[in-house]
This record gives sequence, structure tokens and C-alpha cells, in this order.
Amino acid sequence: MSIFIDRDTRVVVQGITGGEGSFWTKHMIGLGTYVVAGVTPGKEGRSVEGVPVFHTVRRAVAGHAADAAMIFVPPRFVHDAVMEALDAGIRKIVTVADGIPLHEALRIRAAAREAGARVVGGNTSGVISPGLAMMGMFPYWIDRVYKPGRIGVMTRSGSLTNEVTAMVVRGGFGVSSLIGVGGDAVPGSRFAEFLPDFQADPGTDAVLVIGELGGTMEEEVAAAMESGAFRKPLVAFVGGRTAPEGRRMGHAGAISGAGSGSAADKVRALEKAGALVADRPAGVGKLLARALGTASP
Amino acid sequence: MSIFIDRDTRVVVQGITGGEGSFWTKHMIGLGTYVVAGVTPGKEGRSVEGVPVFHTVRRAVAGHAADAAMIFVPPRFVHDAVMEALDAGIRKIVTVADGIPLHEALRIRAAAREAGARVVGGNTSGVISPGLAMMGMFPYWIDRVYKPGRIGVMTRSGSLTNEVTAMVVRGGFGVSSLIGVGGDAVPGSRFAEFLPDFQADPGTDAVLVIGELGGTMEEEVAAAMESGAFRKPLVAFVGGRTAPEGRRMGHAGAISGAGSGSAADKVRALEKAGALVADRPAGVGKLLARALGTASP
Amino acid sequence: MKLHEYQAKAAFAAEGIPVPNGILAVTVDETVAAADGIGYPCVLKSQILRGGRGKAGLVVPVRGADTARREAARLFASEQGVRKILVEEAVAIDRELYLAITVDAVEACALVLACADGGVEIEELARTAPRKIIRERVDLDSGLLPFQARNVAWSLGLEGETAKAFAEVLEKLMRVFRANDAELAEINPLFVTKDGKVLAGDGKLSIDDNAMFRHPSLEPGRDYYDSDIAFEAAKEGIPYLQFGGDISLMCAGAGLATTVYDLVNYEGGSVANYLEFGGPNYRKAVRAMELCLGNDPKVVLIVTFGTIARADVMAEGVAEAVASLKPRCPVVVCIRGTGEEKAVGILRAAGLEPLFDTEEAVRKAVALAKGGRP
Amino acid sequence: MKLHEYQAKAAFAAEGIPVPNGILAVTVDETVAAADGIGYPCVLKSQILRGGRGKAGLVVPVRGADTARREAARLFASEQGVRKILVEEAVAIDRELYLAITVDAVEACALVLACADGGVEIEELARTAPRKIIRERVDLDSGLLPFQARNVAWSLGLEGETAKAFAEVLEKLMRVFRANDAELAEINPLFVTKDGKVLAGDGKLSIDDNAMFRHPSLEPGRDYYDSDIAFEAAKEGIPYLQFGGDISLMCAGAGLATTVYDLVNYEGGSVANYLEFGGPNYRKAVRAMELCLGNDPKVVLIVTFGTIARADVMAEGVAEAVASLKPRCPVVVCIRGTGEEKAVGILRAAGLEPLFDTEEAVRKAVALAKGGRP
Repeated sequence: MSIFIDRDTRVVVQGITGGEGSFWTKHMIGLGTYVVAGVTPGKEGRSVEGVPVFHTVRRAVAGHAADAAMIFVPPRFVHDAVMEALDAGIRKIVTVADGIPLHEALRIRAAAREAGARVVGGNTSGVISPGLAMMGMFPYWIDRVYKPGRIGVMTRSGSLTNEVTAMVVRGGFGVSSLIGVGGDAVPGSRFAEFLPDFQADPGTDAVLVIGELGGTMEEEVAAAMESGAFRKPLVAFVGGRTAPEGRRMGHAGAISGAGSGSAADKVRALEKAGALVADRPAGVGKLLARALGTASP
Repeated sequence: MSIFIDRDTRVVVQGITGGEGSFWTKHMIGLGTYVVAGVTPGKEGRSVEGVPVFHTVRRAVAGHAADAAMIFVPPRFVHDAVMEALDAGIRKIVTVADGIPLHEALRIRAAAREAGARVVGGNTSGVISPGLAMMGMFPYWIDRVYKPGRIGVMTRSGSLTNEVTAMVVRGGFGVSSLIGVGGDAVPGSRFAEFLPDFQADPGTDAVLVIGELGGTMEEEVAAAMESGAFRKPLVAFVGGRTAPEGRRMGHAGAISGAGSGSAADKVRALEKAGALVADRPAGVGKLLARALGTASP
Repeated sequence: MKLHEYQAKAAFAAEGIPVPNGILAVTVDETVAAADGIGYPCVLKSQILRGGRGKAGLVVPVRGADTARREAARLFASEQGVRKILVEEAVAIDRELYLAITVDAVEACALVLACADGGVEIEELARTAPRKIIRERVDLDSGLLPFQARNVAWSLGLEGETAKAFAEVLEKLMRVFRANDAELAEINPLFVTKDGKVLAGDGKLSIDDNAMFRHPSLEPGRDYYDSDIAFEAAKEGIPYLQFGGDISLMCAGAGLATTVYDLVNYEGGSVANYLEFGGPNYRKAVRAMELCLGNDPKVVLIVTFGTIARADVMAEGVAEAVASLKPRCPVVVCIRGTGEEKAVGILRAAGLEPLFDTEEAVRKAVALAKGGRP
Repeated sequence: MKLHEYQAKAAFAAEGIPVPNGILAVTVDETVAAADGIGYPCVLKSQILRGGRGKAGLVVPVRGADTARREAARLFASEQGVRKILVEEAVAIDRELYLAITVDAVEACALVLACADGGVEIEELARTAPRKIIRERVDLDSGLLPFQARNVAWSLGLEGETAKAFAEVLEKLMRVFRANDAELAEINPLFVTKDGKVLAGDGKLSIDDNAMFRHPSLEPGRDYYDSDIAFEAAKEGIPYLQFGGDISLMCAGAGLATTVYDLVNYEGGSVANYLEFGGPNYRKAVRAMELCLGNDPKVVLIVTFGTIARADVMAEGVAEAVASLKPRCPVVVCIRGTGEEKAVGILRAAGLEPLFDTEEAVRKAVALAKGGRP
């Protein structure tokens, strides 16, 4: 089972004719993803990996009933691309680009909330359900890193993802769905917003959260556990526990939410809520085994 | 019975210390309206007609649980006043000022829709349920014009209102609730949006619509009748049947909706939907009697 | 307030929308000099605010100085009251599009209208080929997003650089629309030239009257109005419409005025003008009647049913107006609402017969107008 | 990118926010001339990007030219690297407020923060008196509406003209925030003068790095960076952070780098710098290692786990860097991901020992650093 994407999800790829777009379209299809159409303004009539290309998302949706959009456009065009997908009625969107201007990231999230849509990213590798489908850029062909299984994973960091999923596999587990919410200060979707999906997913036994210092997303996960809204076992890793203060976070931004944004505070909040927190990636396998009451191999 | 306002509606008056605000606060209270608070920035601590005044709507709502806002501020401040009321959680708003800039009127209606609120006006006398309460400026003390009864009235024109309600009374009827949606090109609420309320109101036997050339509000009423959404008897009067073309309406604006905007088209649409249409105000009494199957006195 | 073509184009150009080279001229000599400067062939475009200028012979291509002089002289002398001529270069056109931005009152947003068949009036298009009209709704706060402009361009069947140029014009037209508090910004036709460029062949820009306070430089001059009286009324902020008949209406409120206008016509009468006597003008009876009498009407008909605009105050003003202006025509009064009991006495003292029924007042006015001056 | 106080105040003043009279000086003589021009008493404010300038003695009031000269000389000579001094008039203050605009990542809007106790750091306030902080959320598209500014003003307990002046400053600060793509626009303290005026006592403005392309004039100079290497890296678009330790990190991705930083510390090591070797920089191994070696580290530690940033390409670059730069310190490599099989051979051929486990790589680097140079 999976959340967000499965083999019936009808994906339109925005920016499909670009280098990244065409490369990853091939690999998305390779994994089994149902890519129904592509969009590049001005290139209607072409095809990429057998996928027909349209000028606009509206036309792609009209002809191919796409219900999810995978966006491969440069950061300063992401806002327009997301708005175009929302306008065309799409409610599942993944955008990978690193460098979306902050104020546009705010508008993207605001528009998504208003539309009742989910935008994942930017600055992420995307979303993958190993063995099924993906919207994003994951080297699923490396077996020691990506294996289907029953652990839901959420991560802020693209670069840590391979590192930590390798540890999940090394621990004897596999991944049901992995959601890379992305490393931006204002991601389109936040950790806690996926907890209801993981809670409801019969294919997920436990969730692994890969967090880091800054912001309040880990505190929100802790709050969802405290409130009883999320009740499956949860293991976390939080990077930046020894990071010197002020070298990463904004200034007044940190006080806008509940927490202070420090890794130590996040660990405290998660542990208080009942999560098992690893102090290093290599620790997550053992903690998953403990959380699930299985013997670690 | 009534729609929109009754004696339990807790009204905050924005702009209460102004000439118009204080004058009509007195008369609203005189009719029985429950005015719980007033707002004029900078005048907190005063009182008008025994009603306490606050700096902001938020404070007025916090202290007095107002659930409706009556706005008496000059036209160029109406947008801000409406947004302030919406922000404070108020979902019933009447704004009377004539001269709200068009783009602000668009923003007002857009914000109201987004909030699930109802803004009546501008450029209106407001809303009255004779014998009960009012938010607006009606000379309810003139008996031959305002009498409680079982006819719901909706009007675009402030100046025609007294003229036509006098005809309702002369016809032997009275008014359950009168909604002046206002004469602006972009009113906050439209005729058809009140039809479900009149349909549901056990105190309303029939509805009288006072329309005029321009826009598409009358056509929308006809559509609601055609669809079966509104099923009570409906009588209408449409002004401007002999008006020369192009002397009132915008240009491309007229084609944005369903109809051409001419009074003749409106009459045709309403009659086709089963409404009885008077060609002059004096005709409405007789048509109401016919619609209700009663003998006109 | 509707702007002239040359003003609309100036507003377009200020946002970077390409327009043909043009020079405004107010005399025959200036027109010829402008045409010489621009070069032949060029086009003389009369700057008046009515549609169908082409069919009416008010837009004429000229191929040399002689015809330019002859046509300019004809235009300035025409009955249409041409006071300004825009002299414009002739453009080598490949096709003409329609493009406009107006408001959508139901959805509460701006509305882009476009059509691949330009040069035709949009009302005509809406009647004959409604499905050819492309609509794109635009939130006023977030503005037109690039993808929306592209949607319109591709829906029109444009391609390549022309699609891009069109999308740019549309984005700029939205800025014109917002910056000017427009109720309508229209380019019809929008030229596509033989070399794929896009430029505004004509321009309409209509500013929201309620937002004129934000655009003091656009204050309208005499040439916006049908008559001197309309101009005088506008200067004093009194809504006024000029018609061709013989009954002069002083009414409080546009809705009531429209109804009285209908009733006058039903009774076989005709309206000379409508002057707004309500709202902030209800204390200006003397000036209002003075303006109405300027039309030399057969009857002045006053109809009000006021709440704030008190009947007694209006009656006093009317009494004073009758006393000071001594109108040669009869004055029919139907003044009701707050203070109406008091008004009755005032009007009777002034020698007027107060009526209370609108239809009765209209019938009386029409009868008096038909009977000629008493 | 954080701006200096004088730049923030220039941006504030450009939108009409009142600021004290001030002159920027870059030498002792200029400082004294500026102070003479402004008049005494005035304040010398060191333009450096760290907080707590007052406590550190980097903001000093002066009462005459002699002290101005002495203090300016002291400041320019201080260890804090003061390169610019803002000389400002002394203001007769009645009270100090806190005002800032930042972002609310959860609600996806701008967030106004205000407090009646100014002069204190907001983090301090959030800890000690969170209920004193007034919050107002602002939609980025519709902007700050007047009622919101009034809500904040009255929540602060301001009255009359001061409330009005505060609301105006807030509306202007929102324009600064939007026009500059700010992540933070802060006025702390915001002075209320004895005659009820409101002006910016200090100014912080931090521009979103991802939006710097819209603000080319703000391109940061050398004085924004901790070190020459950081400045060099920035000029080439390579993210770089300077620390005090002895292990130089070349990592692909901030998340992985943060984790490696932790692991180094857990093992008792210390980090000299972090240089971003991922994303668009993964082909820049030679330049990246050159910058790292500029720190004279005891070890260079390279950790990646790439997908698009191919392991074999990175390995080739590292091999080339080792060959051309001939580092005097050991290089520990843990390069994995797409193409890692091929990378192994390349690294071995370059005389390096490829590792596959991050912790193992970290342990080795720390051991080497502790053991001194081989």
C-alpha cells in the first residue's frame, strides 16, 4: 500500500522536455508510474518517452484526466507552474526545484490550502512508494537504499534521504511511502499533514521522521502524537544537535511557532510524545525494530 | 418571521459616532434592533445612544459577541471596514455607502465568498424586517410604506424602495423581510443568493423582486425558478424598459453573464420562469394578489 | 468615465504595450503637419466617444498631404463635434484579434475576454458566435499569472513569438486595468503584423467613476459631455443625462428616475433630461432647476420618495427655485418621504400643487407637455 | 542575506519611514566630520552584522569632537572588524517599541510581531514574556489592511496621533518587506519621541537569498562574510560556512552536512568549515578542495550520497583535485549513490581509500585529525 501515489495516479509532468524532466520521466515510468501527459509551453505535439506533450496543463488534463502534477521547472517559474496545476483542478503536486523565492513559497502554500490541495516541496527529491511509483528523483535502482516495505518515511532533507533509507534497509525493513517535504523554510506541505494518511494506511506499520534544526515541523509531529491523532509507532532522527546557534535559522522566524527551533528542543518534544529518537542515522534500524517489537537482524 | 436579521441578531455599528451612524443607530434601536456595540477608531470609551464604542471590531466582538455588522463609513473606507468585520468573525454585514470603488467592490465580494459570509450593499438602504429590526436606513415610521407582513422583497434600488413598498402596502400586504442588495455594478450579495432563505422562511408567502436594466441578477432569479430551487410565487418589476441603449450599462460587462442586460430580456426570462411581472410599481399589488390567489382589496 | 482612444493608448504605452506611431492634432494645419511627419499612407482618426467611427466615415486613411488637408477639414467641420484627430501610421496587418479586460460581478474578479476575430464589436460576437469568445478569470489581488496569459494565447491559436508577444500585451493590459481602476480596458482590433508583432490598433479605457479621486489628472473636459449643461452638472458633481424630449426630470435616485422615464414613455411623453436631485444634491434645488430650465423644457417634473433626503428640505429648495428662477414652464411636484407633511404646506405656499402618486404626477406632466406651455 | 543597519534604514526611508538623521563614515576623519555636521550629542554606530552591539561597546554616544575622534579610532581599530560607522543624531525618546515583519510558514502569510517593550531581543521576549508579543497575520497578496495596522497600534496601547503614526510606519514596513523579498524586516527599538513622533531607532532587513536575482544592487561585498574564503565561495555561488575546527567538510546537501557535523562532534572532532559539494557544484571538486585547503585543515572529509550528482563524476573531480593540488593533509572519501561502482575504481586509482559508511568515514577523519598530520 502507499499514500499520495500509486500505480493508478495519473501524472502530468510539467517541464517534461527539459533535461531533468525527460530524464526523470524515463525513470518514473521505469518504476511503474503512470505518466499520462507532459507540458512544456510552445512544444505541444511532441512526445517524451512516448508521453504526449501539451502547451498547457488545462489541455493535458482535458485530454488525459491527469490528477497529479510533477513539476520540473526552474525555481522562479515554480509558482506559476503550481498555480497552473491548481487552476486545472489538480490537487496532488510535487515540485523539486531548489531556490523557490520565499514569498512565492508562501503564496504556493496559501493557494494550495485554499484549494484543498497538497503541494510537496520544493527543494526535495519528491515522493516514492518503492516498487510502485514515484514523483521525483530517487535512485530506486540501488537495492540497498530502496526496498518496498512497511515503514512510512518523511524527510526534510534530500541529501539525507539516501543515507537514512539505506539504514532502514540495513535494519531489515523497507519503505511503504517516502515523502520528501523538502528543505525550504516554507514547504508546501508539512510533516504533520501526512500523519493522517500514514495512520490510515494499512501498509504502514510505523513512521520514520528525518528532521533537523529550524522551524517547527517536528514539534507539530509531536503535538499530533500527544493529541492522539497519530497512534502508530514513530521513530525520528533530528540533525543539527551540535550545530552552533544562529548559523542556519532566520531570526524572528523561529519564534513564530511553538518551539525554539533547536534540535534539542525537537528531540525533547518528540520523546515526550512517545517517539524513539536516534542520535545518528545508523541508529534508526534498531529503533524501528524496538518500536515494532521485532528483533533487529 | 424574517431572514437575515431578527431581534436576536447582535449588531455592531461601524462608524457609529458619525452623523449618519449615530442618527440611524437611534432609529435601528427604535425599531427594536439589538445594537450591542459601536466602533470608531480612536473613540473607544464613548457611548452613542447608550451603546459602548470601541477602537476596533475585534474588541467590540470580544466584549459583546456581535454577529452582524452595520457599516456607516465613507465609500473609500468600506473595503477596510468589511475586511475588519470579516476578520473579527462576523458573517452578516450591511454596508450602505454609495460610491465604493469598483475594484474594491470586487475584493469585498471575493472576500465574503471566501469567508462564507454575506455582505449586503453598498449603495443600498439596507435590510429591514418591519416591526422587528433593521440594519440600514428605512423610514419605518411611515405607516403607508412599511408594514409587517408575508411578502419578501428584494431590490437593487434605494430610491424605488419606498415607492414600491408603498404599493405593497396599498395592495393590502406587508413585508416579512426586505433586502436592498444595492445599486452598484458589483453588489456584495446578489438576488438569487437570498432565494433559499426566502424559500425556507415560513413567514414569507411570496417574493417581490424590484429589478432594473443592466447586469444579470434578474436572469439569475429566473434560473433559480427554472431549476426548481425557488418554488414560492414571485412577482417582479423591472425598471428601464424604455431606456435608450448604452446609457447606463458598461460595455463588455454586459456579455460577461448569461443575459444581454436589457430590461426586455429580463422580463422575458422572468416570465418564462413563471414570475408575474408588473410594468409599473402600481401594478405589484394586483399581481401579488393574483400570485397568492387572494382578492386584491 | 470613458477615455478617448488617444488617452487609452497613452495609458497602454505607459505600461509598454506597443501602439502605432501617432500624433494628436486639434486643427487642420496640425493634422497635415502630423501626417507629413508620420509619412503616408497614414490614418486620420476622429477622437470622439461613440462606436462605429469607421462606418461613419470618421476614420479615414490618407495617401498624401492634399487628401489629409481635405479630410481633416471635413472631419473638424462634421456634425459629430470632432475636436481632436489622432494621426497614426498605417500598419501592415496580418490579422486582427479582440482583447479586453472587464469585471465579472458574479465571480468577483477581473475577466479577460479574447477572440480570434477582431474588429467586430464584442456584443455582436456574443450574439453571433458566443463560443468563439475566450474567457479567463483573474483574481484582483494575485493578478494575472503568466500561465493564464499563455492559456489565452494558445486558445486563440497563436504560436511561437506571436503567442509570447500577445501574452506580454495581456499582462500589461492587466496592469493598465488595475492601475487605472478600469471597468473596461479594450483593444479592438489588436493588430498582428505581417512580421508577427502585436500592437494596439484601437483602445478603449473606461475608468470607474467611484475611483476618479485616485486619478485627478483624468478629470474630464467639455468634450466628454453631450451638452454644456451636462458639463456644468458634472463640474458640480450632479449626475445628469441629456435626452431629446421635452419633460425635464428632477428625480432622487437612479432607480426611481429610470421608472419615471418608463412611465413618461408609457404615457406618450418624452424626456428632455434626467438630473439627480437625491443624495448629496437634495439641498441644491435652485441650481438643479436652473440647469433643467437650460434645456427649455415644456415641463419640469420633480419626483422623490426620500428617507435621508428630507421632503421638507427639498420642498423649501423647490419653492425658493420657483421664486427666484420664475420658470416659464409648469413645475409638477411629487415630493414624499421623511417630512412630507411639512412639505405639503411649503409647496402650496409656493403656488405648487403637491402630488403623492408617481403615476398621477407623470400623467399630469405629459398632459401639460402635450398641451404646450400654459 | 542580512543588510547592515544603514542599508536597512535607507530601505525604510525610501518607503517614507522616519529615521534619525545619519551619515555613513568609513574613516576616523569622516566620522568626526559627520558628527560635527549632525551636531552633539550624537551616536556612533558600528555597522557590523552581529547583535548586542550596545553591550559590546560598539554603539557609543559622543558629546564632542574629541570623544568622537577617540571613539571612532577605537571602533575602527577594534577586533570586531568595524569598517563603517553610522553617525546618527541623538533622539529625545519617550519610549521604545518592538516591531518586525517575518513569515509564518504554517499559515503561509506574513507575520507582524510587535511589543510595547522595545530594545529587547525578540527571542528574549518570546522566552520571558510571550504573551506580551502581539501577532497579526497578513496575506501576501492582499497586503496589510489599514484595520490590521490599527489593531496592532491599539494593542500596543498607543493613542491619538502616535497610534496613527505607528500604523503608518507599519504599513510602510510591510511595503519594505514585500518590495525587498524580505525574510525579516525589524525595527528594534522603534522610538516614540517625547513629542509623540515615531521613528526607527535601529533597522534589520534580511533578504531572501532565493530572491536576490530580483535585487542585483544588493549584491553583498566582502564585509558580509566571516572570511576571505567564504567571500570567494559566495562569489562562485558555493554555499560555505566558516567554523573554528580542523576538519574541512565537503558535503553534498545541507541535511547530510548537518548530520556529519553532529557526528564529527560526537566523535570528539571539530569542523573547520562546511562547503557545499552537491547540487550545481558537484562538478567543481578542484575549486571546492582548493577553497577547503585555504583553511589549512588537518583533514578534508568528503561525504556524499547522490542521485543526480553522480558518484563517478564527483570521484573523478576529487581525483583530479588531489593530483593537481597535492593536499598536505589526508583526504577521507565517502562518495556513494548513482555510479558508485565506477567511483570506487577512480578513487583507488587516485590513491584514496573509498568508504561507504558515513560514521566510519567520520571516525577515520577524527582519528586522523587527532593524530596530527601524517
